[in-house]
Parts: sequence; C-alpha cells; structure tokens
Amino acid sequence: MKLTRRRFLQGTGATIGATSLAALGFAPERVLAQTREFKLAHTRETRNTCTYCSVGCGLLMYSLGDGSRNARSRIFHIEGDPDHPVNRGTLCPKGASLVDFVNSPDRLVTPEYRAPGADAWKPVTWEFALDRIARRMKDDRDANLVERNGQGVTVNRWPTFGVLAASASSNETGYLTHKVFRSMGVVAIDNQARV
Amino acid sequence: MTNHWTDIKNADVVMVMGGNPAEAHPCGFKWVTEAKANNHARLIVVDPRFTRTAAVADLFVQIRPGTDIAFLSGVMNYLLSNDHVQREYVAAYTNAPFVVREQYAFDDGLFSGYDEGARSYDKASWAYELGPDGFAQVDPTLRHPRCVYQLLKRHVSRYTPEVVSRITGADPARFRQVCELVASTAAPDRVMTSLYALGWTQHTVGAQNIRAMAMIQLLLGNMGMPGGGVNALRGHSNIQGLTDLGVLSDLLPGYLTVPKETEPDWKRYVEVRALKPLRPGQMSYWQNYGKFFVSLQKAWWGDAATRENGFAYDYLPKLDRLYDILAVFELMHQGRVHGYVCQGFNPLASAPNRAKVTEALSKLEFLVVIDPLRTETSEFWKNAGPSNPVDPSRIRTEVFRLPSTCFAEEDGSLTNSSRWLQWHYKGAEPPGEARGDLGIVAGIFQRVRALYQKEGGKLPDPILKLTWPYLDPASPSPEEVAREYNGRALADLPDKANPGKTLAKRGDQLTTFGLLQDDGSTASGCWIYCGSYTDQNLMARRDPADPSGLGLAPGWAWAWPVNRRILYNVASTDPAGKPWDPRRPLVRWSGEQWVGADVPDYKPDVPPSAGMRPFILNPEGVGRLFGADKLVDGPFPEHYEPFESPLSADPLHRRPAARNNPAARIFPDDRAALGSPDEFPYAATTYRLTEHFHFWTKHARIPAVLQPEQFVEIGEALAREKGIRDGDRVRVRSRRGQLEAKALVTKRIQPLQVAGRVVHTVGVPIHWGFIGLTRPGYLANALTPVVGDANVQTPEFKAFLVNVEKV
Amino acid sequence: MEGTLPPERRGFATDRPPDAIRRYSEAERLTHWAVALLYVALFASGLALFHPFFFWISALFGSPTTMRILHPFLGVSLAVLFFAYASRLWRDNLLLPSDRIWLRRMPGYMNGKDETPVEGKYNAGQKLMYWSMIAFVAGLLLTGLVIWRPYLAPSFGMTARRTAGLLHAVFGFVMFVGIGVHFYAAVWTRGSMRAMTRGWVTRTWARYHHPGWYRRMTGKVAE
Amino acid sequence: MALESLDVRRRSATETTSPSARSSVEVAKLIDVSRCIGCKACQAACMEWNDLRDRVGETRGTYQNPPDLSDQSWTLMRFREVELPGKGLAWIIVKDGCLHCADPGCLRACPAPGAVVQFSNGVVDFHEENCIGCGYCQAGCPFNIPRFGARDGKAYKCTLCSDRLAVGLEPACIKTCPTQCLSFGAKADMLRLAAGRVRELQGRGFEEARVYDPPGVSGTHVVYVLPHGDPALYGLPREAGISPLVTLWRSTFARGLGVVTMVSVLVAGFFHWMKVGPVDPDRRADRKEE
Repeated sequence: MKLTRRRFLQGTGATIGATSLAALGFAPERVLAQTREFKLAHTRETRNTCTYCSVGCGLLMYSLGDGSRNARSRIFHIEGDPDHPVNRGTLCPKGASLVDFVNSPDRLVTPEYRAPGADAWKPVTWEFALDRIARRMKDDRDANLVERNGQGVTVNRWPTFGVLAASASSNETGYLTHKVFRSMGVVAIDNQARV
Repeated sequence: MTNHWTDIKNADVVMVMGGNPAEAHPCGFKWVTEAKANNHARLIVVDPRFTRTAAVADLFVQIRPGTDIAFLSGVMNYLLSNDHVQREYVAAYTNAPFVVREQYAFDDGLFSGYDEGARSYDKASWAYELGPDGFAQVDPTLRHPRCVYQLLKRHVSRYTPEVVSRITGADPARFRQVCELVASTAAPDRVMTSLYALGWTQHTVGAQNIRAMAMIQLLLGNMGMPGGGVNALRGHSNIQGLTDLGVLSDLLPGYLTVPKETEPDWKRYVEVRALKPLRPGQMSYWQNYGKFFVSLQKAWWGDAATRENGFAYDYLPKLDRLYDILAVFELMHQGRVHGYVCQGFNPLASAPNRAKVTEALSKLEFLVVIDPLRTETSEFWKNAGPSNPVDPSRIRTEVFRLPSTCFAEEDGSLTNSSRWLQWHYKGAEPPGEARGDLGIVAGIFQRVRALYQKEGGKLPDPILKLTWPYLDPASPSPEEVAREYNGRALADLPDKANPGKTLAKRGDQLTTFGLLQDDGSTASGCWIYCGSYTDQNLMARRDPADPSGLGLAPGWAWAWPVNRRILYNVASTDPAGKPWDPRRPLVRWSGEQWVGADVPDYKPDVPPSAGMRPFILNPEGVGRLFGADKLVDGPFPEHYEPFESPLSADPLHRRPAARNNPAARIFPDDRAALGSPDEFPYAATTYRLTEHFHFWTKHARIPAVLQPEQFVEIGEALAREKGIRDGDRVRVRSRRGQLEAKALVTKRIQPLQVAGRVVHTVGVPIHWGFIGLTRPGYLANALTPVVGDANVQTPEFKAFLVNVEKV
Repeated sequence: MEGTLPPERRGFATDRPPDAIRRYSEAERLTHWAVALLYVALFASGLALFHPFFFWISALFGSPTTMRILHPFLGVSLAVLFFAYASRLWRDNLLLPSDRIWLRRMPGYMNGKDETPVEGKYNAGQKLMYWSMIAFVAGLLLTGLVIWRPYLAPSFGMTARRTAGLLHAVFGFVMFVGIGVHFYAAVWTRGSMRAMTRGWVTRTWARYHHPGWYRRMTGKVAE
Repeated sequence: MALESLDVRRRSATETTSPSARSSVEVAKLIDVSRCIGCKACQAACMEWNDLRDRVGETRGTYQNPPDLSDQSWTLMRFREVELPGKGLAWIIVKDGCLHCADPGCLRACPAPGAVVQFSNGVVDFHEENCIGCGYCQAGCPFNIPRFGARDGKAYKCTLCSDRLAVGLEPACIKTCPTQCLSFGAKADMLRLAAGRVRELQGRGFEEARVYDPPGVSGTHVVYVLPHGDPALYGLPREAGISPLVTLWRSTFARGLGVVTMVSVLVAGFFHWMKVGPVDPDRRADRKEE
C-alpha cells in the first residue's frame, strides 16, 4: 500500500480522534469485545523437524523480523506442521514448548575454558579454544597412535582419544564428525545409540 | 522400525512391551489411537509399571523388570503348542524347516560351545546342516527332530504358564488373555505390531528380548505386513541417522563394520562380510559389501584410495577389542584415555555408575564439550553441593566448552524412526557466538591438518589426504555434505544391458546404491543413503499424499533404502505373490514384475516362482527363528536374571553359570560394585517421563513447570511397610551410589509374587540434575550398574537393585 | 414568614439559644457523620456493583477497579467506627415496656398526631433503628469479609461465598431502606438535623420529643 | 468467523442487548477422556501460545503439575488413581479448564460491563481490561474455573484461543493433542463424534460411557466423553448448574425489584413530606404561645 501524505493525515486524525474519545469514556463497543491480536500475522515461518524423539514431527517456527539486515531473528513461537504425515500438526508437551529450549537461559553463548584445578569458567575466543584443542590432539596422537600391533599388522588406531557424537545432530554433522575423527584413527567413537 | 509410524494405524493388535510410547513418543502413539478408533485394534501393555500407555490399554500385565524373555517365550510356547502360527508363512518365509547341526545343544541355560573362563561361546555348532552342494538342508514338513521348528518348540516348552508367572510375577489369567489376543493375529488377515524401546534394549539380554518378539512376529506371519513388524521406537531425533552413519565404535556408515586386526587386508575384510547364499536362488544382498565399502573409501579419501593401496584400507583403524562407551569409561578410569570430545552428549548423566564416570573424567587430560546447553558433563568438576560433591582443585582436567547451534538455527536432515530423512531449515540466528557443529568440527580438523602439514608427525596421510572439497573449508555447508554421503559417479558408468549407454555420467549424483561399484568408479559416503540427494534434495520433499490409504506418504521426505517405507514388504504376499490380506495390499507380483504402493523389497523382475525369499539381506533368504551365529549369547533367547536380581536363587536354572547372561561382559571392578538382594532388596528401573526429554528440557521453562522436581515411584504396599507418604523425601541407595528425591506413592506399581516371595519395584525417572530450571536433583545414574547387553553393550538401566528409606 | 423567626429556630441555625440542651457530644457527632459519609460511599459503590444501571458511579472513584478495592476497606472502617459508637449507646437503647405503646401509635405520629411521651433519650423507633443497624452492619461486615478478594475469599468455600454474596446484597438493600427511614425521620422532625450537626436542641424540642430525657437533663425530675 | 462486536451474544453487566446481528457457527471442543494419555501437551501449548509461564513448583506425590489452575495455567491435567470394582486399576486423567457454558455463570455474576463476553460462536471470553477483580465470576462458575493473577488481581481462564479462532484456526491445545483426545469443530459435529465414541467405548466394555454436555448450563462448548460414565469420577459435578444462590443474587428481576424498592423509599418520603409536612415542636410551641 502506498502511503500518501493525505492518507497519512487521515489516519493520524482518526487515531487521535479515537484515542481521545476513548479517554473520555466513549470506548467503542467494538474494543470491549475484541479478541487478542493474532500474534503470527506477517511473521516469518520456517519449517523444521523436532529435535527430541525419533517421531520426527514437523514444525512451523515463527521468528522476529522479516529477514531484513537490521533485524536479528529470534524464534518466539513453534507449533506443529499440519502437513506432516506423522504428527499432522500435533506436538507432545516437549515439542509444544520447544521455544523455551531454543531460548533457554542455559544456552551457551561463548567458548569457555576451564584450566586444570580451576573452579570457574573463563570466556575465551574461538581461536584460542580451537588452536589449543588441535594442539593437544596432535600431541596426543603423535604420542599414542598405534601403527602396528604385536603381530606386525598395520592397525593405525589412536586408542587414547575418544568422541561421543550427538544423536540429535544432523546427518551432515554426524557424517562429518565420523569422517574427521575416524580418519585420525579414533576407535572410541560412540553416540547415544549405545546407551 | 521395520515399518513406520503411520503404519501403526493398520494394526489389529498393538503390543507395547519394553517401551512406553504414550509417554516417550506421544505423537507416534497417535497412530495407536487411530488403530484403536478406526481398526478396532486392541492395545496390550506389558510393563513393570502401569504407565501412561497402560492408562489407555485394553489389557495391562505387570511383570518384574528384566523378565521379558520368560514372558515372550511363554507366548511362543502357547502359539506353538496350540498351533496358532501362520503355517504357510512359517514354512516359506522363516528358517523353521532348516536343519541344525547335530553338535548344537542346549542344556540348563547354556548353549553348546560355552567357555566359562572367557565368558563366551564358540558358535561353530550353532549352524545349519549343510548339504554337499553347500546349501543348508531343509525339511519342508517341519518334522525333522533337528529342524528349527522342532528345536524351538522344545526350547520354549519349558516356559509353561506356571513358569512364566513364577519368573515374571504376571497374573496367569491376564497372561492367558495376552496369549489369546496375540494368537488371533496368526490369521493372514490379522496383524499385530510390536512397539518397543529402551525397555528392551537396556538389559544384559537386550538383543535377545527383541529377537524373541521378532520370532513371535515371524511365527504369526506379521513381518513385512502393513500394520506388523518389530518397531524400535528410537529415542532421539537422529539416533537412527547416527546409527545409519555408523557413528559407533565398531561401525562404518551404512552398517559396514570397522575392520578387526585379524583382517589384514581389504580382500579378507570384504570376504568375511559378503556372505554367499545359503539356499539356492537367494539374493543375499550383502554380497555387494565390497561395492559399498570401496565407495565409502573413495568418498573419504578420493584419489588417494586406489586399488593398489586396497582403497586406503590401512587409513582405517583396526579394532583389537571393543571400544563401546562402557569399555571407554573403563579405560578412562584406568587412566588410559587422555582426550575426549562430548558433542551433544552428556555422559555424566547418561552413562552408568555416575561416580565412576566422575572419576574417569577427572583422569582425562582434556575434555572438549560441544553443546548448545550447559551440560552436567561440562561442569563435572564444579562443586554443586550434595548432588555434585567434587573438589575442583583436585581435578586436573582441562575443559573446553564450545557453544553450538540447536536444530532451529541450522539446515540439515534428520532420520526418524521410520527411516525417513527429513530436511529442515534454519529459522533464526544462534545466540551470542554459538557456531554450527559443521563449522566446529571443521575448525578442529583444519587446525589439526595444518599442524600435520607444518610439523609432520605420526601417520599424517589419512588426515592430509582426507577429501575436503567444501567451498568454505572452515564451514562446509549441509548440502555439500549431504551430496557427499549420497554419492556420485567418478567415471561414466556403462549400462551393461544397453551397450553404449551409461547409467550415470561422471560427476552425476547417484540415484540408487544399485549403481555402486567396487572398482573405484563411484563414491558414496553412506550407501544406504544413496538416492537421498540426487540432482535434487529428495529429503526436502513435502507431498503428504497417501494414494494407497496405508499411510505410506511416498512423496514425503525420503526413506532409506530407496524410499522403501516397509522393510521385507514382499513377505506381505504369499509365495504366489498375492497379498496375504487383500484389504491391505502393499506390493504384489503383476505377472511381469513386482508392483504396488511401496517400493518392493526384492529384485523387481524376479517372479515368485523362482523361489527367492523376501528376506533378501539374509543368506538364507528367510527370517531367522534360529539365530545361528548372529548373536553372541545364543541362537534362541533364554531368560537370564538381570545382573542384579532381587531373587537369591535362579528360578529357572540349576547351573550357577546360567544365572545371568553367560556371554555378557562385565569388568572386575564393576562386578565388585554389584549389590546383593539382602542389602538391596528392591527391583528398580529407570525411565523417562513425557514432560521431559532426557537432560535437556530441565533447561526449558515450560517442561520445568510441568514436572519440576525429582521423584521416585513407590508402590503403596512398600510405602506402607516403610512408613513413606506421598511427598516425603526418601533416599534411594544402590551399591554404587544414592539419590534423594520426593516419594510418589502409587497404586500403579504393585508388589509381585515371584518364585515364592514378594518383589517390590521402585521406579526411578531420570531427567534431573544439578543444572537447570527445575529444582536441583540427583543424576539417576548414581544408582545404575556398569554391565551391558552381551551383543551391543547397552547398559542394564532397566533392572537393578536398590534400597529405599525415608530421610 | 421564615424571615420573622428568631435565628435559632431556623433550620440549621447556628446561634445557640442560651437555654439549649446538649444532645450529642462532639465526638458522637463526628463519629456519626464519618459513619454517614462512609455509608454514602459504600452505598454508592455497592450500588454500582449491584446493578449495571449504576455502574457509572464507579467513575467517581477513579476507576471501577479502585472502587472495588476501596469498598471493603471503607466497609471495615465503617464497621469499626459504627461499633465503637454504638457500643456507647446500648444502655439508652434498651427496649422498655412503654416503647410498645409508642410503636402502636406510630402511624398516628406519621400523620400529624402528637407523640406519646417518651421515657428515655430515644424513642422506640430510634431504638429499633439502632438494633437493626447493628444487625445490618454486622451482617454486611461478616458477609463482606467472606467475599473479600484477594484476602479472605479464597479461604472460604464456594457455597459460603455464594451465600455471603447474596446476603450482602440483601442486607445492603434492607439497610438502605432503614437508612432512608432514618434520614427522612431526621429531616422530617425539625431540629433533629441540628441536633446531630451542632449538638444542641431547643427545650421545646426536647420536651416534645423526649420528655423523660428532658426532665433528666434539666433537673426537673419527677422521681 | 471474525469475532468482533457484531458477533457478541452477551456481555456481562449489560442489561441491554449487545449488537448481535451476525451469528456464526457454534463451536465446541470435545475431550474424549478415554483417549487421553495425560501427556500435558495441551498444558504446554496453552502456556506457549498464550505467553504464560507458571512458576516452577514442587512435586507432591502426583504427576499433576502445577497443582491447580491459575492465572498462568488455563488448563490442567488432573490425575487420579482409582480402583474400579470389576475393572481393576484406572488412571483417570482429565483435562480441566473452562467449559464455555451456553449459560455462563461467570457472565451472569460479573458486575463489570464487558469483562465477560460471550461470542455467538459460544466462546466465553474474559476481557481483563474490564475486570475489576471482585471474584463474582468464581462464585458464578459451576466448575470452579476462573483464577486471579497475584500481581494484577484480574480473573483469567481459557479463552478457547479466541485469537486463533478469529483467524480461522483451532485452539492451541486442540492442535497439539497427540492422540485426538481433543477435537474441535462445530458443536453439532462434535456431538455426533462424541456419540460415535461412546458407541465404540460401549463395545469395548465401557457400558457406562456417556457424553457430558450438562443441560444445567444449557450445554457447554467443551464436551466430554466419559468412559466410566459417572462425572464425579472425573471431578465434574453430576448435576452442573449455576447455584440458585447466584441465580437469585444476580437475577435481573430481583435486582430490578431491589432498585425499584429503593427508589420507592425515596419517593414515599417525598410524598409523605408533601402530605404531612415536618414535625416542628418549636414552631408548634410558638403557636401555642401566640
């Protein structure tokens, strides 16, 4: 809609008129019987899959902002995807409250480091954390990689390092995690499927 | 799941045992409701507790934790002794007619070949009698005394209703009702589905629990049928995906297995896995193992994987032992593990014997935690009063905590229990500096690789030569990775049927694993996912149409393998290729080829008269009532007491070695930490509540409101005995630790009469810990024992011993 | 005609004749009028809640919600003042046998006949008004407490709250009728208003309306 | 079915007829208790949609949490373990919340104009901006539903998600319910569905199964299917109706009569003055002296 000056003035006038009438106690009846504004009108909708159990319910997520540069999106409402053949729009209590997981006060927001013996976290940069992790991994691998076993068979395993992967991460994450750590010779890889 | 969520609506009987779907999978359980409403289905629930699933059941039977095999064997005994089996199906589609070697024996709880010192079996005798042609011998009449049918009949004959009731505590009348209802589905037009979850897996006899049900389903002719099958209701959103991708100590993507050090080269490695058919005309699909393996190696190491170097076979580590989580924590506890990464995994809360886990983590040199949330594991070193009584100054572990995105802040695919790969989209920015897991893993890898490039070091090649074709090496996109695990042609693939034509051009995304080659001309990071991302992303499909009315929704997302929605679906037709139940036609032989609503699980142009059987992955071509050598603890399921049993005497066997699963591994210090019924008289089991998801939702406000505080469930009789009332604080102790919680006194756990004594059960919900928005609580794994299933080492969280007292 | 009257005889005359008799002390008058003002506020707010035709009255209290919050506090204040006041009057209000005669002849007085001489400070009508006001104020207080949100109502059962709500309205209604009579009587009997505003009555007034009391006050006691 | 002023059937404390030219389809929520698994998804969805967050409480020996309805919990699963003779243990789980009566006691009792509104589709909605916090709605309600905010003193209860209904969506609890224990639609359709469910239950051995649509409040827009029949087992009144005390208290007739009587007192006084005039002994004395 194009907002002309005239229309703008009309609108403003009407608004002022309405508010002053209301202030005088002439609240229009309509206001008295109005429902709450529909909170999803014009919001951005994204399709996703529930992160909890393996039913894999379809989700509709609604976020702040329309994707413009100056708006930082944040999800404020999640409900079931009615098109999804399994959940057909329904969600369990956990799924119905996913927004509180996404926006949990216990979400981590910065890399942290705990030095040996320390009793508190220290916020660090990504550079520091990743560099130091890589350093420690390389040193341990170089020291402990078993290239051959007692019979001289090439075994190339790194038994002193392990990885627990997440069964709630995406296939892409799981695949890349597996690829990266197995290539280093890690044998102690597991995910929640084990427990 | 052999079938899928929506398919539950096709069932006539729903058997929930070893699971509590109303509570753990409510939106999947919807389809049970649909079956009840639209199919007049009956719901049976067998559980140690009257659960929320039981609340809507037609028939509920309470059993003692850890006695499922006794119950199921009793059902099998009923089916076999009253001839309530689908005879035609059993004869054609199971190994019932197969003759077993003469050396096979079973006596008082032990199968032939047991070595008590090694706690393991030599499985040589658990095999079929082979004829001179190399094929297994069969007796179609099922009368041969050593045929599987007769052996099974004999094996389960011990599980009379009296014995079942004596072991499980089940009410005999209700047990009988269950048997009758289950038996009703032996008719070809009646189907039962089995829904189970961790209530079966978290036992030292976990795999055999499931086998017992699979055998019942085979006897009833319910495998491959719409509304049938044995359905694992998996716990996490992508636990199926991570299993498919082999992110487990002994697996590679697509159920390929990590080489053992007894397999020195790739030829040998493939040979023992590419099994030849055991009956004439069978497909034995694993014969293609080499193609899947070579394609994986090409995906990972590209040009560095050549025929000459055995397709980089040596770049893969070789196993000398098991490295499952229980074994790794044992090694860590011994100080033999130095570095550990926990990516979205909270082992302090979810691995058994929390005290041992704390000690083990304290012995690490460094721990990396990648998670969206403040997990207990990441703060294992932080004192949190009685629920985490540690002294940080004595813990030398260096801990890194890296904030990751959650599902809502990333694109990607998840594989649900139905084996559907569903693509999802980013809806918001992550909080603060949080990064996606792909970027974090790439960040670590890029840095390690740079160090090897710069400094050299031990065995740098597998790292330096790992394919990394991503546009932004520091942050691979989900699409790139998905295209990689789908696979592509590395050369033009000639069509052998039409000379001169190609099946795929060099560089094309592959459409099916049927195209994979063992000559290095194809790459596929996970063969069973081949076809998920062709020239388009099939995982992102959103057509909910269900033309067959069976709930298949073939245009929604993409199911592995090859978009097949029901596994073994050709078993839903009789040996002439006609559906057993004409009301539920899934696939059929048209006279020229296999057609139907689902993708036939079969070679599409082989007529039924050719004798190829529908269980095409098995060398036998049929379903296994006799497990042969596939499991380590016996070809038939047998009831063994949990490692912590409330009974001081074995109710079934006289032989001490057969009291607990004789093939289950237990480390000496863990055995020493087992409790006895004198000190810890009550059976206990851990479980989830519907309001919470593991240890995540205690960080979310609404779930914290819905179930705010830790409690344990105690039956009214035991509570009376102990003077405990609703809402009192109680202490629950096991040999390994203790917790304090509120008491919830309930009629829903009744004392059971078992082997002449009364057994009380204590219910211990998990979900609470020392961080979160709920009231602070204790990690339930303070109580649980470190002993796992004999086959897959899943810990026995569902049956152990505790004592309870009022605080 | 009015103009010819001596100033002390005019309605609310402020000039006290030298022989006037004190009928109400300052404290009594202040309390009475405080109670009266509270009553007006309570009645007005109660009426707004009682019937939507009068809901507009709530605007006089700032907002309907403020009115709802104030009403019970005003009510308790009224009850406290009223009972403090009433507790000092009970002796004068004990009903005597002679009151019966007064009552029997009351319709006559209302039609202009002379009153039967009254023994005490108060006539039977006033006494009955006194006792009924005690009953109504107590009733309104007790029923009001039962429905007082958010403080007391939650600790009562729903039947108690419903009964109390109904009785509160009934008492309020009956009390209004009583107060109407009281007020009219005060206006109707000239000099009474002045008695409660200024505190004194003329000798004539006292002799006419309360001869017994007059005799006691002026010392001309027959006994 | 936009819910604006013309769709209003009744407003509280409004003796004149509200503008109600339009009439929309009467809607209803069906709660089939036999299908309820007590998962509390409805509670979660209600809190989430309505931007409510109840406090993190404590466990008191039941799965029922929070312990009661509140201004932050407009619906609540109530859990009861009952041994039923001949049927064994039943875990009765009932979703509690406003029933949206056709004849709402809250609306009748409310003294604040427009604080309670009944739309022509049957929804009974509280408009807290008009609420004065008197608590009469609680007295009026036969089902003990309205609850007051601790901070604002306003009455709250289920709105049947009138904001969602206004744009043609179903209420949040209905949408989320995993087992179709909750259904939503035209009331006529819901009653037909309920009758079918009752027949099915009777075939499963629940001979006493019945529909709960209490005539005492002229029916409700939340209808239950009760598998064991007796409403008392589910914490519902057997004979639901607005208390006669409240009916009398808030009846238009009684209150009108009260007002007329009070006005009559004033008029009577005036007439008496006209006829008899004041009593003035002083004046009379003067005359005597004259």
